[in-house]
Amino acid sequence: MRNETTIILNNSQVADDIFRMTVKTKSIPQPGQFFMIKGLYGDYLLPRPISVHDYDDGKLVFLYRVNGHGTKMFSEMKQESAIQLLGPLGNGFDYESFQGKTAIIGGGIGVAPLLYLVKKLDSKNTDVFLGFKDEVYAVDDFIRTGATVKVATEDGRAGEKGYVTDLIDYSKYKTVITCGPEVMMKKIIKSCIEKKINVLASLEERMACGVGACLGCVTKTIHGNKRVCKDGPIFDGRDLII
Amino acid sequence: MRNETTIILNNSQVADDIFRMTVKTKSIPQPGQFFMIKGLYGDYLLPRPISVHDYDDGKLVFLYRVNGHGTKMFSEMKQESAIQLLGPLGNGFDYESFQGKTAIIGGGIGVAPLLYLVKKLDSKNTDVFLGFKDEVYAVDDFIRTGATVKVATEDGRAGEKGYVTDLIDYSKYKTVITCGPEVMMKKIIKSCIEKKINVLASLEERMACGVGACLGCVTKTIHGNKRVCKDGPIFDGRDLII
Amino acid sequence: MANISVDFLGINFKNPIVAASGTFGFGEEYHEIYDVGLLGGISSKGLTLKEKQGNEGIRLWETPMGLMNSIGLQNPGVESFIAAEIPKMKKHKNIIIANLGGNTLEDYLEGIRLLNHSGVDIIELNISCPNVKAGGMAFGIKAEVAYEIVKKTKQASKKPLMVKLSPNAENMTDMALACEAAGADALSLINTLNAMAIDIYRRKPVFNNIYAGLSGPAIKPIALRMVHQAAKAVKIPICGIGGISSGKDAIEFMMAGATLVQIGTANFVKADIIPDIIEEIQIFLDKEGIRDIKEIIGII
Amino acid sequence: MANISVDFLGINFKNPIVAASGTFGFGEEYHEIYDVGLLGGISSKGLTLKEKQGNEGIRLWETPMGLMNSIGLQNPGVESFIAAEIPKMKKHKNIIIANLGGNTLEDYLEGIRLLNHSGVDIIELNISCPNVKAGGMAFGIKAEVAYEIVKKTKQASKKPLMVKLSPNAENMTDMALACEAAGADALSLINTLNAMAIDIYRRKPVFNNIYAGLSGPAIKPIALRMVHQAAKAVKIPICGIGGISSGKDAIEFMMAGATLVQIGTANFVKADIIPDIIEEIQIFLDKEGIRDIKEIIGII
Ligand SMILES: Cc1cc2nc3c(=O)[nH]c(=O)nc-3n(C[C@H](O)[C@H](O)[C@H](O)COP(=O)(O)OP(=O)(O)OC[C@H]3O[C@@H](n4cnc5c(N)ncnc54)[C@H](O)[C@@H]3O)c2cc1C
Ligand SMILES: Cc1cc2nc3c(=O)[nH]c(=O)nc-3n(C[C@H](O)[C@H](O)[C@H](O)COP(=O)(O)OP(=O)(O)OC[C@H]3O[C@@H](n4cnc5c(N)ncnc54)[C@H](O)[C@@H]3O)c2cc1C
Ligand SMILES: Cc1cc2nc3c(=O)[nH]c(=O)nc-3n(C[C@H](O)[C@H](O)[C@H](O)COP(=O)(O)O)c2cc1C
Ligand SMILES: Cc1cc2nc3c(=O)[nH]c(=O)nc-3n(C[C@H](O)[C@H](O)[C@H](O)COP(=O)(O)O)c2cc1C
Ligand code: FES
Ligand code: FES
Repeated sequence: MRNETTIILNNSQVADDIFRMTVKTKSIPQPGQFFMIKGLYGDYLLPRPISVHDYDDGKLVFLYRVNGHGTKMFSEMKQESAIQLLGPLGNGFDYESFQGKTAIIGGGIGVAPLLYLVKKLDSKNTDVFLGFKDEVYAVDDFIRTGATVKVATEDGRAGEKGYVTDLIDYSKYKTVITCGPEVMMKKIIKSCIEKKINVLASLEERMACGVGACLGCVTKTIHGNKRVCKDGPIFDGRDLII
Repeated sequence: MRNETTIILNNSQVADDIFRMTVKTKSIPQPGQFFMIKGLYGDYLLPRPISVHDYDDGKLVFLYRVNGHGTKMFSEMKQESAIQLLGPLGNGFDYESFQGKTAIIGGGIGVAPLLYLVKKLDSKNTDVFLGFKDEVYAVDDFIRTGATVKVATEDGRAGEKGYVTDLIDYSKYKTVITCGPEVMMKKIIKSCIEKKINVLASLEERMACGVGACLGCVTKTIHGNKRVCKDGPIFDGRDLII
Repeated sequence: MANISVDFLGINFKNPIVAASGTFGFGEEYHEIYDVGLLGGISSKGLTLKEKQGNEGIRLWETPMGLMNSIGLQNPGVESFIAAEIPKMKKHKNIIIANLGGNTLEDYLEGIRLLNHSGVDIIELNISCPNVKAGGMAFGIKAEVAYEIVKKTKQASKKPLMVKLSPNAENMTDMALACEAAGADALSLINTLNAMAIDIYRRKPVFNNIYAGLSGPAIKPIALRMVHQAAKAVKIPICGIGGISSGKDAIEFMMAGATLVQIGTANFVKADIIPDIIEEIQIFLDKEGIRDIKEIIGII
Repeated sequence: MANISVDFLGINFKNPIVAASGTFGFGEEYHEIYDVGLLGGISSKGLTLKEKQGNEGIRLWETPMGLMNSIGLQNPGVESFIAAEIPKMKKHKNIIIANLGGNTLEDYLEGIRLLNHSGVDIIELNISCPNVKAGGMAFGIKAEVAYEIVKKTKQASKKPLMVKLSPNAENMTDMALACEAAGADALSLINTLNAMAIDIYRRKPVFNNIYAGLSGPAIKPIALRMVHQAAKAVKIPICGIGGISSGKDAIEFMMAGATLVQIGTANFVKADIIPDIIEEIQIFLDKEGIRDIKEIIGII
């Protein structure tokens, strides 16, 4: 883990409010980990947590949605601008221990942390389900991994019309991985627990330190408060109190 | 006077710590006036006062020195970035009333407000004296106005070696205009008052509103406190208490 | 479109936005940028009985998202205000609030007597000024001291009296209660927070008076807490002040209990921010389906 | 090179930089980023006698150049701190400060008795906690209340006792004097300022406890003023805290009278800011020709 000041190689819009930023890094991240990032001259105080979307040979890719002021600032940053990266942070996916067929379910910007994971998995054993409200993004990248990819959009403009959760036949999977809106993740975790399938979820909480020191980002689990930044962001669904 | 959000056409370094920025504007400024300027996303609160260095057909030029954090931010701004301009502000030079031969004396970044003034004056009646510590800048632009230009540098790397004030034969002038470091301006004002020559100086003070409302930028004059932003920045040297 | 006019002390404000004392002069300068008639009201530059030249030395200092000032109440005096400024202010058809300071009870009382016969709508009593009799500690620190000055000024005042509280007060709840008990018709808060800056190269305080007043977005969360405390404590209406820089900020203060809000330092950040703020409030209410801004006042 | 070590309560700090309580855990996490042995000292996460799970709901909220927090003292309890954390902290060879909170006098005393037999160097008494007996008003608001708790804890303590003052105190000068009179060996200040945020869409306070503590650069000018007030009032040494984010900020606090300074929120802004700050202090002193940092302490 390090705090480095590095440079933006590329930062471009890929859909309404969705951007893709490539930065140089000396760090070697694992799927499911994240970085706390901040432009060198932004008028906001705290770095923002953003997941590893992709990584290859010193090039780290973020996929982010313009949410509030900080991510708006990110979207204004130009190529060659300096950026501060703290990371890689968090536990990441212990993907080498995944057994049997795996379903990867992403909703909206929740697809961000899943691409690099899918790249590390055996594509024959991996089905990817991506849900969006209207516009889709990153789908091509998932397809290029060789995994089976299914898409749903709420307004039906791409893939199936409806919720991504409706596409899944849980009985086919030994492991389910999810990241997306809280309601979606809760629904998936409940289904998996009922069906006794392993389920891992990537959580979000407001963060300050990102390293486990401030106790600002805790989530309740059956083992007490856990820090999303340090003990997570990946949690076993059965441990969560939802 | 207006507050407009406009765009940077060019922003480039012209010497160590000295930058030249061209912006689009709808305002039509007078020589000696200034604008309060601020990048749209800078991490500082108040706009900074910067003089009109040059103006032509909707294009406004600033010449600025990186001093502290705000001007450092200015220097980081890229072409096409949005910038907020409040102005034109201040009284400016009443140059149409200047009589006889005029000496224009600038020191360091104090040369900034003088170029557009010199452009408006009769070049045959105008002598320009520019003093720098070491590196010189903007000199070519002054020469191009057709006025007589004399340069002094403290380390002698261009023009005469020494202080610009040593180059001036006050007896030749009816009016003297000065902008530069306080010590320089004080010396010039004293000389002019002694010799009964009209002298105008462009002052600097910390500003908040820039429009005369907050009373933060006052300077003492024989007529009581005067606001540098509204009653100035150009003052008759005889009114100042120095 | 949602109604954004409010009633404050029986006076109709076309919107809840007032320019804060000391940041807007008497309105003339900003009128060169936009029609200041758009505002609900204007609180005048802080007035004293006699003209004041204000403080020497540096008067302004920027801090992280804040501004320190030590103007020292430079102003033309109450009489000159009445003669020269009120007539100009009257043209803009907004509510005129006279912000009045002083260092002795006598100064305050004399100022009020003059203002009683003027065209101002409300007197805003600034009790953050140092009390010369009490060794220079401001009137607005101890509730007992504030009670006395408010009681006597209220008796003298023919205009509605709004007392402007200092965040340096020992206890905001007690202070608000004391001012209400003393007869204040309304409260406005907060004034600037006592703060300090040091020039480490000169090894001297930046300001001649050592301490100066902090304002701007930096203090907003503190101001909001204090407005909420005061609003919970008293029944008289409240004008919220402190770092408000957007329509959302203004809504926060109103939800916390303010009927009006004042905009100070934000005017410097963007000279025409007040029209933006009024528009943002309107948009927020319309989007949220709130028909009348009065519905949200004090809902928290 | 200028000497930057300082003596504080007879203990040698290799430099005046201490990590602020609650922002640095027990140092382990930051040690993954840089050698925390570089610091002068570390103030532990706020401890309570028994383990605490802390507050529910949102715990962090960003404000303009500030941070609001409502962690609620989540911590493993004093005993677990002594058994599990001190041995790890000892490895880094910096001074260990145990930050101790509590809601009753008994809690404080019991915590101190346990710490007396531990390897901590200094106890930092956090009196910003709500006093359950006094209806929840913090111990650190009224000087008389603080006097009582400091007097009794000092009697119980075998370790040097540094009292951490709340900026919400009614009067900083009186508070500092009361703590000194009660026997405090040193003071640290400031803790976070009471503040509020509202979620205008949900029409609810952001924090379950309504108010939360404000820290970060936004509060620096206020903290500096309070440190200066306290330093002028008392003879015991002072540890300055509040928004310090650079070597220059640290120098300002030392000139205002602090012997040590603590870095809190700035650690979040740049995880390895403390080594930068130490370097900046060194550079400043060398450039200004100051041979020993002690020469500038309290020069203003
Ligand atoms: C581990 C982790 C990984 C993430 N990965 C991604 C990603 O790959 N792509 C992406 O678009 N987003 C991701 N997010 C969410 C992203 O961090 C927030 O959208 C972002 O912090 C919002 O900042 P803002 O300034 O735009 O919003 P504002 O609302 O202005 O932010 C104010 C404060 O709240 C915090 N905050 C607001 N929303 C969230 C949120 N949803 N989660 C955490 N903090 C929040 C901010 O960090 C900031 O401190 C991730 C969050 C976490 C915790
Ligand atoms: C009427 C006027 C015209 C000016 N024209 C020019 C110009 O054309 N080119 C140029 O390079 N500079 C000019 N200056 C000076 C310029 O405004 C300052 O260098 C600049 O404000 C410094 O800001 P900063 O953030 O870099 O410095 P910081 O020291 O970080 O600024 C902190 C605060 O102090 C104020 N401040 C600091 N130094 C000065 C100063 N010398 N004058 C006024 N305020 C100051 C800043 O505005 C800011 O509010 C002018 C000043 C005035 C008053
Ligand atoms: C430059 C300046 C001058 C001020 N002068 C006065 C004054 O004369 N009287 C007064 O009551 N308040 C005065 N104030 C305080 C403001 O009216 C307001 O209470 C304070 O700045 C907080 O609001 P803000 O953060 O929106 O600026 C002044 C503030 C500033 C910044
Ligand atoms: C997340 C967080 C947790 C904190 N926890 C404690 C604590 O447990 N005990 C304490 O005395 N102070 C605590 N503080 C206050 C800090 O130690 C410090 O006094 C305050 O934040 C001001 O300094 P800063 O502006 O440098 O952060 C906490 C502050 C933050 C931001
Ligand atoms: S963000 Fe500080 S503990 Fe997680
Ligand atoms: S800057 Fe406000 S009066 Fe000049």
